[in-house]
Order: sequence, then C-alpha cells, then structure tokens
Amino acid sequence: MSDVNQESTERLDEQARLEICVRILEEEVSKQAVEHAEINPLSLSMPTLIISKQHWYRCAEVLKNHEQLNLTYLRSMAGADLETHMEVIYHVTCIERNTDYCFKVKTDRDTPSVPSVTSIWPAANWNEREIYDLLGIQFPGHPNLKRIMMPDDWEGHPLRKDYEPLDPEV
Amino acid sequence: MARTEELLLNVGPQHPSTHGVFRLIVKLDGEVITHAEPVMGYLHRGTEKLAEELTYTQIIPYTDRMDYVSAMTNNYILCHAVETMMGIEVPERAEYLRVIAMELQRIASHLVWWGTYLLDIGAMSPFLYAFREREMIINLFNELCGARLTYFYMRVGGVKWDAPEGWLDKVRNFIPYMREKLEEYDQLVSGNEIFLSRVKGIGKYDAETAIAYGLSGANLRCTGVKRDLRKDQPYSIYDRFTFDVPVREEGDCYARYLIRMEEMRQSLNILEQALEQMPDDGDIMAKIPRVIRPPEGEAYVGIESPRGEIGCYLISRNKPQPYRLKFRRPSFFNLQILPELLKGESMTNLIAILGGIDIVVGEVDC
Amino acid sequence: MTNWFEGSLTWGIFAMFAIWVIVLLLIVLGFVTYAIYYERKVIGWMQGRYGPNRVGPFGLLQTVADILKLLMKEDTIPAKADRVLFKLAPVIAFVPSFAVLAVIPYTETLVFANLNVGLLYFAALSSISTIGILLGGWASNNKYALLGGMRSGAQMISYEIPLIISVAGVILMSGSLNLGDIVKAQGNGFWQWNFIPQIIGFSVFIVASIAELNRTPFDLPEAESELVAGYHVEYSGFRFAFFMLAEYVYVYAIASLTTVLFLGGWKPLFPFLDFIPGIIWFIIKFLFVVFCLFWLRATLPRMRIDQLMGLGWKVLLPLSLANLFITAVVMEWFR
Amino acid sequence: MSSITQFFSSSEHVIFFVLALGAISGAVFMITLSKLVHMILSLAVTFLSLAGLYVLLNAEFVAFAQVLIYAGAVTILMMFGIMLTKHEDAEDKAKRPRHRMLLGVSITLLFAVLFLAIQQLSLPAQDALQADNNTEAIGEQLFTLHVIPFELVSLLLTVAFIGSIIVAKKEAE
Repeated sequence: MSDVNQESTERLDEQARLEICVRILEEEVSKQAVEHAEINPLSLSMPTLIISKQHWYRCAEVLKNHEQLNLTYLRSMAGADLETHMEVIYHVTCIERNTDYCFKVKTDRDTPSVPSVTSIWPAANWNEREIYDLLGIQFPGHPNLKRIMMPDDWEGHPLRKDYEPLDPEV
Repeated sequence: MARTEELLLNVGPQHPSTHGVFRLIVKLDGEVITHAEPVMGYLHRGTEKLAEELTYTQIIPYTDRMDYVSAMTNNYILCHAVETMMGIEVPERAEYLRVIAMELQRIASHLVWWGTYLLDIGAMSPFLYAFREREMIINLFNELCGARLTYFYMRVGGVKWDAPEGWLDKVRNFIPYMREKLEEYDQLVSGNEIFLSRVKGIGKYDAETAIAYGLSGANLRCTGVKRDLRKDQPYSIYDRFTFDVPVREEGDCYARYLIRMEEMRQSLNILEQALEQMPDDGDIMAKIPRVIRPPEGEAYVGIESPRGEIGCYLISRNKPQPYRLKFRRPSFFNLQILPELLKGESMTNLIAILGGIDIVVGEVDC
Repeated sequence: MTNWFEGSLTWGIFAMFAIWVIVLLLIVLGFVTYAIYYERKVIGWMQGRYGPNRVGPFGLLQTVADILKLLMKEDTIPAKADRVLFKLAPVIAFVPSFAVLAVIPYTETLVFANLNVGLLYFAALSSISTIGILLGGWASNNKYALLGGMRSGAQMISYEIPLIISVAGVILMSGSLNLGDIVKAQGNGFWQWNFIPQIIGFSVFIVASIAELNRTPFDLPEAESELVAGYHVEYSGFRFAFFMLAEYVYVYAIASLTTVLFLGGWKPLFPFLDFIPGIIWFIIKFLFVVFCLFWLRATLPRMRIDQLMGLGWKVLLPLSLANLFITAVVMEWFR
Repeated sequence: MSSITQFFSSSEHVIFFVLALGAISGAVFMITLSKLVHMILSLAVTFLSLAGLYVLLNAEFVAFAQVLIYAGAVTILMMFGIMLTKHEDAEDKAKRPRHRMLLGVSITLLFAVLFLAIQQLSLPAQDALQADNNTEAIGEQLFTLHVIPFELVSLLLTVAFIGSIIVAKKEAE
C-alpha cells in the first residue's frame, strides 16, 4: 500500500511537512493550539510539535481525520518527568504516506493530567494506563484508568524523579 | 427455562498457553467467552527505571531480558538509538555482523513461535522440530558471543566480537539446511486439514482495526498493510538487500502463520546476500568516546523486530546515563487487540488467537 | 455365562475366579507399562529424540520407576473437593475399562468370558467410564477440571453412537454379537477380513474409537494447552495413576476390539502362514493398531470442540447409518 | 437358620442378594441425598444393579442395553443438565403435616396392595427361552410379532423428542 502512495505523492521534506501540519492545526483548531514547532535533528529529522493541553483532544481528532495528515497509527507513546514539568510524547504515523510526527503535551507536576486519546487511537489505551501507573499522569476520558504494571496497592509512581522507594535498602 | 451459569475462569498467570506469566480473566458462557480482561505486570522488572541509573553499555544486557526470544534486535534498538543521537558511523563489517545476527535471530524467534503455536493447537512434534533447528542457531550465537539466550553482543558503535574462524561458513551451510526444513514444515503442517480448520478465519480483523490498535509486524501485515521498517525506514544496511515483505489480506490466524513462514524464507535470502557482500575484514567498532554521552535532546527510532516495531525513545541530558528511556514494545501494542478479538469466541479459539499474536511476556511487561 | 453362577459357591470356585482375575490384571498392567514405554519410544523416534533410555537396559524400567514414583507421591485432595466422589471417580473410571477386557477373544480358546452379547457388553461398560471422568471433573471443584469433564462426557456420548452403529455392519455380516463368532466369520487371508467389505464402517470405527479414547486429535478433555490437564488436573499420586491406567487399558481394549472386529483376530494374513500360532497374529495386529494410535499422536494437531461435535453428528453418524443400510441391502440381495 | 445358609451357599443367590440390595439402596439414597450429583450417582447404582438382575435372569441383551442406555447415556445427560444450569442445591421442604400424613397413608396402602398382589400371583412355570442366543429371539419377536407396536413406539418417541425441542425453544424466546 505504502509503496504505491510513495510514488504518487512525492515525499515532502520534513520542514514542509511540519509547516503544513502547523497550518492545519491552527486553521482547524485554534491559533493557540501549537505552542512550539521544530525539526528534531537528533531523531532522524522528526517534525516535533508541542501542543497546548486544552486543545490536545481536538488536535488529535484533526490529526487522525484530516486527509492531508491522516495520522491513524499511534507508533509510540511515552511519558516523561522533566522536573520542571511533565510531558506526554506521542509518535504518530500516516501509514499510507509513511510520514512520522512527534507531538508533545506538557502538563504541570503537581496535578498532572492530559486528555485521553483512547477514543481516537485505541492503541493509546494501555499506554495511558502505563504512563498513569509509572508517572501518575491522569488521563480524563480514559475508560479504565488503573494500574497496569505495578500491583494495585502500590504507593507512588516509580518513574517520577521525586519517587522515594518504599525500602531504599533493597 | 434452564439458565446457563456464567463461569469466571482465570487463565493464568500459571497456564501452559499464556507463554509466560500473563493472566486473562475470562467469563465463559458454556464454552463461549463473553468477556476477557488481560492482567499483566507479573514480569515487570522496571527496566526503564533501572536504566536511569545505568550507563548505556550497562543497559544493553537489560534489553536482552525484555524480549528474551529475540535479544539481538533488542540489543540493536538501544545501540541504534544512541548511535542516531550521537551520529556515529558504524563500520561496514560490524553492520553486516549485526544484520546476520538479527536475521538469524528472526528465524530463531519465528521458530519458537511456530513450535509453540503448534503446541498450543495440540500438535507436539513441530515443537521439537522447531527447537532442533533453533538449537543450531543458538549454537551459532554461542560461538559468536558466548551466550545462548541473552547475548549482550552489540555495543554502541559496533559489535563486541568478530565472527570466529569458520563461523560464517557455518551460517552459509545453515541456509540450505533451513530451507529444506521449511519445506518439511510446510508438508507436515501448512496443509493439514485439522490445522487449517483451527486457524482459518479465526481471530479476524481488518486493516483499519489493526492500524487503530497500533499493531505491527505480521499482525499488521496479515491485513494487507505493507509496512516493514526494514523497507519503509531502512536502518543499518537493509537498503542493500533485495527481499520481499510478505503480505496477506485475510487478517486471520492463518494469514499470520503464512506470513511468518514466508518471513523466515526472506530472512534466509537476506542472510545469503549479507554473507556474499560482507567485507573480509575491517573494524568491528567505531571510534567512540570512552564515556558515551549522547547530546542533550531526544530521539525516537524504531526497527523491525520479529514481533513488530520495537522502538526506543530516549531523552538525554548529556550524561552517561539516560534521563528517560522508553521502549515501544511490539508485544505490548499487539496484545491490546486481544479482548476485542476474544468476544464470542470459544475457549479453544482463545488459545489459537493468543498464540497467533505471538507475544513475549517479558516484553509486554518490560 | 450364567452357568458360572449356578451351583454352590465353594472356596475353590472363588479362588479360581480370583486367580484368573489377577492373571488378567497382571497382563494388563504389564501391557500398560510397556505401552507407555512403547509410546514414548515411538514418539521419541518420530520427533528425533531418544525417549526413555536411562532406567534399566534401553530404559525398559522407566515406566516402572514412574509408577513407583506415582505410588509414593503424596495423595492430595483439594480442600473444597467433594471428598467421597473425588476418591470414587478414578475407581469408577478404571473398573469398567478392566472389565471390558473379559470378552476379548485372543485365540479360539483363549477367552476369559465367551459372552454371546460380547460386543454390547463392551460398549455398555465402556460408557460407564464416562461417569467416572465426569465425576472426577466435578468433584475436583476446579473449573478446568469441570470443563474437561464436561467435554469428555459430551465427546464420549456423541461418539459412542457412530461407534456402535458402525459396528452394526459387522454384526449383520457375522450374525452374532459374540466376538469369537465374529472372528470365526472372517477367513484366513486379509481379503476375507471385515475391513474390506466394511470399509466405511471401519473408517468410522477408527475415528470414533480414537475419540472414545480421548487421544490426539480428539484429546480435548485433557487439552493441556487450554485446560491444563482437563478432568485430572487436581489428581496426583495413585489416583492420577488410576486415570492414566484406565486410559491405557482402553487403548488395549480398543486395539484388541479393532483387531477382532475388522482385522480377523487370530487369523493369519495369508492362508499359507497358517502355521504361525493365532496368538502371534493377534499380537502383531494388535501392536500395529496401537502403533497407529501413537503415530497419529505424533502427527496431528487437536480439533476444536465444536468441530469435534460437528464431525461426530454430521459426518460419522450419517456415514455409519449409510453403512448399515448398504450392508443390510447387499446382504438381502445376495441371500 | 439353616435355610439362610442354604440360601447363601448358592452363588446365584448371593449375587441376587447383593444386586437387590444395591438396587433398593440406590433408590433410597436417590430420594434422601441432598446433592444432585450424588442423587444421580445413586440412580446409576440402581440402574447397574437392575442390569445385574437381568443378567441373572439370562437376559443379557436387555441387561447391557440397560447399562448402555440408562447407566451410560441417561445418567450422563442428567449430569450435564445439572452442571450446565443454575440450581439451588437443597430446596426447603414445605412443612405441611397434613400432607405428610396423607402421603404416609397412601404409601402404606400402595405397598399393601402391591405386596398382596405379588403374594397371590402365581406365575405359571414357563419354559424360559434357554437358548444361548436370546438376542436373536428378541430381534425376531420385535420384527415379526411386535413390529407394529415397535414402530409406533419409535414414532411416539420421535414426536416427543420434537415436541420437547419446540417447548424448549419457546421458553428460550
């Protein structure tokens, strides 16, 4: 499938793709939706966008359904505690055009919460649970947000930088 | 009217067909599943947490233990992520050794899958045949790096050991042998009526569902989506080989079976070409600083492991240890579709579907 | 048969009964011991490994060691099991399996009970074992065991019908339910055995009997990949051994029955081979059938329960009925 | 006393005694036990003992048909029915003393009638079919003399079978 499309729609370079994406999000969602956009040279020139939290759900819908983007495939999802704030990082792909984007959503550390995108990309379901489990980020709108890796009665979220192990000796 | 009683069945965590410590809470109405809930985490070792305290070379053995059936590709993904961030050029010979190791690993991994899948379906002999052949690959790895399962073979910038004397010839001899055995497997299993009736039309889904659930590997390609990172985003030296990406349209367990069988053949083709092209000698390690410190920033890379796309997301703060390391594990993504597939299926199909997804619990739980 | 009961019950007669029973039991135990060895060797050979080769010469004592181990094992009973039934179930499963052996004619003279409804006796008693298996599954109070027991019950009931009807063709041809008479109705030379005129019945019988035995590809009751071990998942030690024993005794019984019904019992392959004693012929044929059972186990995957039921009711039953009908018509025609 | 020892010196009598005991006790347990599975098992004991009694009467064909159909198939089907459906194990007994008294009286009367009837009945000593092959005799009788009732019964069973399916289907809806 992708072979055919690669030939028909010539592959745009990353910078152009980034600009198109920013334009679409600003037109379809809001001027304030994209907080920052850049090409990440370290990550195989990945177009990377930082999206504001309150617009994220709407953006995700546009990303998936807009025919110029068509980002239907959630490739990877990660959460990170950056000490000043927390981030959820989405790597999303359009299978037909074989184009990748990275989206980041920032949230504060005290009551971290990012809208759930499980209803848009079902693949986010367990990933959001995992991020919640290990980093404590809430995902409002998730159908079943509970711990997935750690035991249900575990205290704290291990991947947070301020995590204190229950028994540091072990 | 007689009302049938619903049965709540705990499949696992100790169960022969969950391929590790994985649990499924199944509600049965007679033999029909009305609800299935996967429970995991029994094998969660906190690799990502541990990695934050370790140097990159120290992390590599931990990746061995994630997908313990395919440790070579796991080794590679971490090295590849660091190399991408640091812009390290890996020597030619090392790249070939890596590709040979990874493709052998792909065959070994698919053999484990083939054997255990047939065992799940109730045929015992294929399991032993598959492990006989896998044993040969493992012996090859043993000669290459001194370990049979957790190799710790690749390093940032290359590989640890060059191939020992005569090793490449052994790989060369293995190729026709394996081709012959694959024929034999097809004769024994692929056309067997009982086998066909157990896998054809079972666990069916379409391309849209597969993409929505983020499936990868044979689980995605069985629905007609031709996505193989070796072709679509070539890493290492995969752009130098000609090979096919097997694709099927049916989206059932049988399609996945045929794709994996064909992938083994394609891996043999790649091995053949790699052995031919490989330079006779040369460096196996790039010049890298003594302490590996990727520049401040982040990167995501993905490669094609036997189970699908294994990815590595790395945030570096220019320290010897990663600031945040996250693995995209194909089994974790692929398993998500399971509850969806199980609704309305029988207990027997549960095993056929779960086995067909090809999970490794060490990877699901990480 | 009933003349045994007449006359007075003296200690002498009682002792004679007891001795015969013990002799048969020993033969059966010996068979089971070496059937397991044989199976492991055959399958090992097919799977490219050695099979047992450490205990005794060529591993001949391996099964003996296994049995000793089973007998010395702790006898565990789950806390919430129905204790009485849990203990009773292996016995109910085993006793009929042993009792059916009484009517097998090994040669013209060597038969323990020359019963005129031998075949019916066989079918009737073997259906009682199902109760044992079902009870074992239920009494264990384990869901896997229950599922295994139920599958077993459903399977055995469904396959008993085609099994018996497929045999009816043979009964028509030989005009007797007596197993000895059935053999006598077949001639010296393989072209005179029942499996050629009764080829449909023979095929149905083979499939149905494997299903009755719960062996691959019909081993669903103990499908280890789904139900862990099915109805005997909670059993250990000698109670487990009883289930195993019952299973292998049925292998013995069904292989003997196949030999008797379709393969000419003690009759030689060719008439000029008459000088070889009948018992040898019987054993050769019998071992061949047993070998085929093991061979299937090494080759085939397992069927699914609904496919199994479909095969039983939609294929085997009509086939066996058709076979009966054809046999009846043909026999009427040429009378 | 001597008659008792004489009775038990014949193996046939001993076996008869054991089987009769089994048949009756199975039936009694069937009524008194509280767990359904136990009840069915005791029913199976009754069936098997009856089959044994048939053997004593030289009716082997009937005996093994009894085992095959009742002890084998019917018992297992009943177990299936129980295991697959929801049921309360022990049902509360409604305590109605009057009913129980009436029941007791009628049972006693029934027993008295049957007992007297059997006592007064004199069975003419027939030549029982001592032929070895009573299976053949049964077959011949069935297909010559009793062929019409035999076919009618099979028809009746089929009708009952279809009827029960229809009733079950209706209830399912």
